[in-house]
Amino acid sequence: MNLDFTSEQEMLRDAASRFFAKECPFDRVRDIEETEEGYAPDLWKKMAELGWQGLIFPEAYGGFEAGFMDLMIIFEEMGKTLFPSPFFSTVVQCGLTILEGGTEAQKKDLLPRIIEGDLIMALARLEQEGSYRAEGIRMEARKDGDRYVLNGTKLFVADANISGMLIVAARPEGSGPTLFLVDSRDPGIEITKMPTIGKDNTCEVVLKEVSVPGDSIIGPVGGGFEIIEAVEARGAVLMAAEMVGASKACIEMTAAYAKEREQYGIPIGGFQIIQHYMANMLIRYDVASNYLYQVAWMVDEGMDFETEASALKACANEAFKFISERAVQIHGGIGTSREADIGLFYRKAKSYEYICGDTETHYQKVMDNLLARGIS
Amino acid sequence: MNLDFTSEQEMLRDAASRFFAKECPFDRVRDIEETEEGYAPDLWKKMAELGWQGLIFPEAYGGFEAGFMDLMIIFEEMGKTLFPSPFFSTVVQCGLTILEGGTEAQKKDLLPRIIEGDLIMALARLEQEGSYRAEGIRMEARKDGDRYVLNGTKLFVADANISGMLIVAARPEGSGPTLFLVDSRDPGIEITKMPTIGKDNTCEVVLKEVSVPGDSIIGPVGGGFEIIEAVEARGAVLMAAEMVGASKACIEMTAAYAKEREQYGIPIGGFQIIQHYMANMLIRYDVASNYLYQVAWMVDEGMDFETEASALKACANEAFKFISERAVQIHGGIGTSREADIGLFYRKAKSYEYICGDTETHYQKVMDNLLARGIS
Amino acid sequence: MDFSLTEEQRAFKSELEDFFREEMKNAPPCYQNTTLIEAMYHTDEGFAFHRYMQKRLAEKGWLTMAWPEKYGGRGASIAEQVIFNEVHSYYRAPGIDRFGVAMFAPTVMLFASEEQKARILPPIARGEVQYCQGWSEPNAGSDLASLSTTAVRDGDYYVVNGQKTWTTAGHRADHMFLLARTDPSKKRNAGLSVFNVDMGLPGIEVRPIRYMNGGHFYNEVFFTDVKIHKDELVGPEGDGWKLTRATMNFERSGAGAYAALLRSFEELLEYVKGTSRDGKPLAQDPVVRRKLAMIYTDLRAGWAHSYMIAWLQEQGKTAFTPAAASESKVFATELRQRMVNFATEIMGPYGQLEDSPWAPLGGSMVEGYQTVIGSTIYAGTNEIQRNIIAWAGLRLPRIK
Amino acid sequence: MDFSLTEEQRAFKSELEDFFREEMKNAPPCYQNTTLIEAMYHTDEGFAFHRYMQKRLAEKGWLTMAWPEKYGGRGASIAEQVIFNEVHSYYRAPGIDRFGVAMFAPTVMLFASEEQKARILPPIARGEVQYCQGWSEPNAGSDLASLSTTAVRDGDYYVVNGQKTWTTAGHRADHMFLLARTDPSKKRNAGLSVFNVDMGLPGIEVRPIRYMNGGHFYNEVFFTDVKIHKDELVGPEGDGWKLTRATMNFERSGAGAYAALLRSFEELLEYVKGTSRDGKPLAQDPVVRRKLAMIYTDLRAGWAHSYMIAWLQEQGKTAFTPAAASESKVFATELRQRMVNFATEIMGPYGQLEDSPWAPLGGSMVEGYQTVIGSTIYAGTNEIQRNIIAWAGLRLPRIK
Repeated sequence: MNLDFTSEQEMLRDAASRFFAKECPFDRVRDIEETEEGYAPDLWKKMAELGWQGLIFPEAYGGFEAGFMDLMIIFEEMGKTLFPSPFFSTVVQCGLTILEGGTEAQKKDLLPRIIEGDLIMALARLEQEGSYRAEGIRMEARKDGDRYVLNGTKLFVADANISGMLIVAARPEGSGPTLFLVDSRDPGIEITKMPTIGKDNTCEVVLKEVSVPGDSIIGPVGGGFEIIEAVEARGAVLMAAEMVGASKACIEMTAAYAKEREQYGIPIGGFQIIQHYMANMLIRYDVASNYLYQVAWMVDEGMDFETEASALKACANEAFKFISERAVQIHGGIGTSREADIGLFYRKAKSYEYICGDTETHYQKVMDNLLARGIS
Repeated sequence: MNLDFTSEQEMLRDAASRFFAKECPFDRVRDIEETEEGYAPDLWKKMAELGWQGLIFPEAYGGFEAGFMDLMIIFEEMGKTLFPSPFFSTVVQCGLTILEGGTEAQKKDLLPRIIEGDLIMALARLEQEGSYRAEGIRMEARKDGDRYVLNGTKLFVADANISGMLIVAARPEGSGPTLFLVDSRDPGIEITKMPTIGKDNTCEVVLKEVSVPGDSIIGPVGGGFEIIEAVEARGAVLMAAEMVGASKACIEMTAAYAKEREQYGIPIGGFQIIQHYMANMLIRYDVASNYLYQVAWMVDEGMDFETEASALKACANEAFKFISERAVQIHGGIGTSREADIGLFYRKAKSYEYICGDTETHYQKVMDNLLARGIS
Repeated sequence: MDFSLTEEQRAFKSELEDFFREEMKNAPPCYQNTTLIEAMYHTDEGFAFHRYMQKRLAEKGWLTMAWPEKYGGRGASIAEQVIFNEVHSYYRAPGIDRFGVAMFAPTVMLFASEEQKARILPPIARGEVQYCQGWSEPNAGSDLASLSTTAVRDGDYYVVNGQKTWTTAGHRADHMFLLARTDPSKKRNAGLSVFNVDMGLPGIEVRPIRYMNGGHFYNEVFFTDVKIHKDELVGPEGDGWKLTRATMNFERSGAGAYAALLRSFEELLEYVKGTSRDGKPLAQDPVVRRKLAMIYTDLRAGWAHSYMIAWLQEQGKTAFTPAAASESKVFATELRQRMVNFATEIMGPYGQLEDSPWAPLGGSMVEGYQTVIGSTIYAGTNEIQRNIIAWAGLRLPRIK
Repeated sequence: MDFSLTEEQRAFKSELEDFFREEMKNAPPCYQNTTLIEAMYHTDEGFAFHRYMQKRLAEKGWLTMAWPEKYGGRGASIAEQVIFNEVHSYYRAPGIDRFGVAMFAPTVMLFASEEQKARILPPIARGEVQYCQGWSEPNAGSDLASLSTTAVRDGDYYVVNGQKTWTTAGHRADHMFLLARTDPSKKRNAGLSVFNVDMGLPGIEVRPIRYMNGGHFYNEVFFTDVKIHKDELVGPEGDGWKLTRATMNFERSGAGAYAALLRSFEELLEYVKGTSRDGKPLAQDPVVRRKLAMIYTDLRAGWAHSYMIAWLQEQGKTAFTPAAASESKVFATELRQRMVNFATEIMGPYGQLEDSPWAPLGGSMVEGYQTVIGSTIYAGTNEIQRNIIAWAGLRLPRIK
């Protein structure tokens, strides 16, 4: 057992921490929230120069073959400043999908562009019902010679509005969900931002007679959902990392505020009720963060981590909501204003909850797995 | 609107309060818990002399035709001292069932004996699955000429061990649940106490070839569950009353303790966290108690109160568990001992939860009703 | 014990229901999708409708119905006020400037000169003015007595310098009732005075504070050498703290909050009946059902409790009400918090959507997720309320 | 970062598992149905099995494995201790008298004379004695320093008068380590001393305190003119408070608590798989499933946290551990509380049944409902723990 990070990992964390804090302080986060593109192209490029988009990918495609734990560290640090970027959609939701299921040609074409920061991608999988299950994917892919024609509406597609390529889950006649690579600029595609509490790039994507060649399929026909699930299990861990990082920031900011803000002649952090609120916050953070590290380790070890990924995402969802809510409450009035950094966290907690599966979905998954496979 | 109790009701409450406090202090409650019969025959008789068993019944059978609110007051006061008696099983579960569905002959035979304190009765309805629903009643009643023969096991039958008569729910061939009057001393009946956290008279009742005449049926053949439901709706309100009364006692005892017990040189009630614990307890009590009064008023008004009865039982279940648990926590070590009065409440909270339907059963009932009938 | 309304009360309720149902058909959409405070003060359109309703309520005699007859009110009973507040809240109607009608007017009636009464009260009663409250400061939140805005006498004027914050409707208000320190040598709650301030005076600057969802109803108000005529001093100089305690027999049961919650709950119930996921209506999902049943239960229980507060208040048993009103505030705000949490969970990914064609219930639940946390903070944080409950309701010792 | 065990550690774990699985086959049923503390001390049969296991563990060298080699231990690493505690807890095994092995022995090693060490430690190491702790008094619970039992020097003896309470295993113990006031002129934590007391001395009376479920593990211990020889004074007179702070490098991660929770969770999972209600296995009821998933999640998360505590402790980074150990105590005890609540709810009316043929899981969940509230109180109430977390973990100010 060795629960220290390696010195390389500490350096990576340190670099990421300094980068996000310097390049994207909370004022900038708020500014980016107000823009149509919802991210900072200059910082996206700088991150690519630092090699972070390529961290997890094989050297063969221009990546660095770093461990999952390294990627986790980036996400934790992004969480601390709520850095807005298409990192999750592009690198995780799409990049890992291509790595997992793509042909060699697809990998060679797309991964280097992702790694260089030249290509943003978005995964279009949810539909009108908002179900995270395979049954929720109903869009049909009509066979048309060697090609497929897609029609229908995808919802809650992160970063579609700034993407160059989409991965769209649809069903060829008689088949299960299948993944299609689609050019975002296809004239049959209309992309509209959906306004969310997270003020992020959540989009509606309407496809009308969008025709794609047969070789745009990623993985086997009808095998798309298995790929989605495999990638989303890792995605859930990384979203948890982002929430864990954000939770830590909430606690630090709130503890600092509670020591400084005085009412009735003492710092409010001296009141027992505030102390107990903060003790509860710290407990929830500490258990969630150490669980995160353990599950990330399981991923790197190649262990079966699916049950744990679901439990972890549920744990982080609830911890971040709890912690950010208490944080605003302790900040009092000032915490509710648009100017307050802490309010950013409270809003993001609600939107992160839905990415890669909400709490209820994951609780039911945990039980499906425990009953089917037993306790690991 | 007039939310005062009448002066007659105040007198009744006062009489009940003094009776239970004087006749059955907590030491006696603990002593009774250790006895096989689990109640105090002398007090049962005294209560009958005070007329309380007859409060709700028509004068024609020797009762006083008082309102439901009056009966509620008795239950609230019983709750404050956790008075152990077969009042609920005999008067409510069985007495009201007879009143609701019995023949004139049955009423004339049984109600006066209940009112006089000469007959204790028990309702045998739950079976092996522990389901509160009609489907949970599977015991068969075999037709044998004019008679019915009962075989099977009933569980969680309150006060069967001290009863003279039972009401047993069973299914004649091809019919729904039907209620049978059965003599508890029938040689085919074996009654065993089941040890519970409430240390009460919860019993297993095994029936072997118990033959009863056709006129022992209460209400229509196959119509037993409707009677059970109608009576249990009122029963749920009265159990809520008992829990509300008990919750009040918890708060009073705990507030007194918190003012008296000193640690670190001040009464523990001076610590902000104890103050907030107790504020939460008081809030839960106050909302539950006023809800109780409103629902009891609905019963007396003849309004449709079924949804509210379920919501109220769920509310009181959870409030009493919450309040009694916090009460023990505030008492600290002393609260966990068998000698401590407050621990009695903590144990009873868990056992009262199951009487007339547990919280989950009632939540689902609330929704069944809201969806079927709308919001009243 | 009798919870029923008299025939007269039922008729009054039914009149109110007809009135608000009709009037609210003309309300701008913000009254459906956003919290009332934001609907009233954020957009010009929303504010205009509030002003319109103010006049309509004044015409009907409902604006000041709780005022004594002497001042043009009709001394409505607590029960009548509860009925009005319930229907008004259920329909999410504006038209009440509570700063003028319910907070400043009682102070004026009790402490102001006859001249001031004649000048200040009629425009409020006619629904012609909007007030705002000048109490909180950056360093005086829960601990109001530590405020530091000064009003220094100079001839016929007081010269005011300082800053107020969390000033609801400050950008819409014609007047502010200001609490300022007239005697800087005194500490805490001594040496404070109350002024009726024209918001148009030179030296007053109002800056918006955006709420986290972007809504504009709070403001900072800066005073730089603002000259306020001595005739605007209300009550004796230095008695301001006493004046902040002035209240009238307004109902404080919180019943209106439950009526508003019921409206939201009804909408949520319709939503789960009409929405399917994974081939099944949400109304059949046991986890969803459990969440709704919990809300319904607490809603009914809290509401019953609020009636008891109203009843005791009507009986003049006010000794009980300080703790009970705090209980009602805590329970109702935290119940709404549970409701918006459950609602946004039940909606799945739709739970994050703000007002837009995709948003269930016009995005009102996710709006509620943001605004509800204000409600557990403002008007006495729920922490302070719990202290009060422990002290006043349970007589637990107050240790300094 | 690496959570895996070395090959040696895996072998150790597997040896322990084989050992406890075998040995626990002979355990009386109380070890299945009641909490460990009750199983060990309530019945003669249970206590006899504890004594038997004490000797077995001593034989194996596991009883004192965390002791320094100098005193016959083997200075086991934190990791080894964690492994032992997990397996020991998972199998609900007795055999550890923590009062002797883990609490008094370190005090003796650090502060006692050579003569005392030679006399006191070997019987503990051989598993031949049972100790109890003489600290708490009726008016000294959370606030231990306010204790009032006196030990007055009289020639070669100290004469002890007073009362101790919550004395776990007092009725089973051969010895007590007693904290008493040797200098009554001093207040609070000054003037206290520690004694090694033979429980058979005249003037000592042990009276049972029954736990709310009837279990007997706590006691009151009364001292009436009890003469304790001065050789039994451990450490300098008046330094007793310092001695109560003596600890060794025992693991304090709480990992064992999670192993015990896992065992209960596994049993609960089997129960819901094997039990039907309304024609459906409980394992298919979404509300039941949700409750179990919540428990599983917290169990895994808390357990991971406990490993981090162990790791930091192993690294000697003890600055972190005071708050973290408090966190682990709070989280694990309150998680068990949630679990027994959920379990008894899931069982429907069966949730109220104590050990009997009808009781699911031998009534262990309803037993847990009663005993768990002790765990949130004893060994530092969870309120005190939260204060410590705020002070030590977050450096929030400690206001007197």
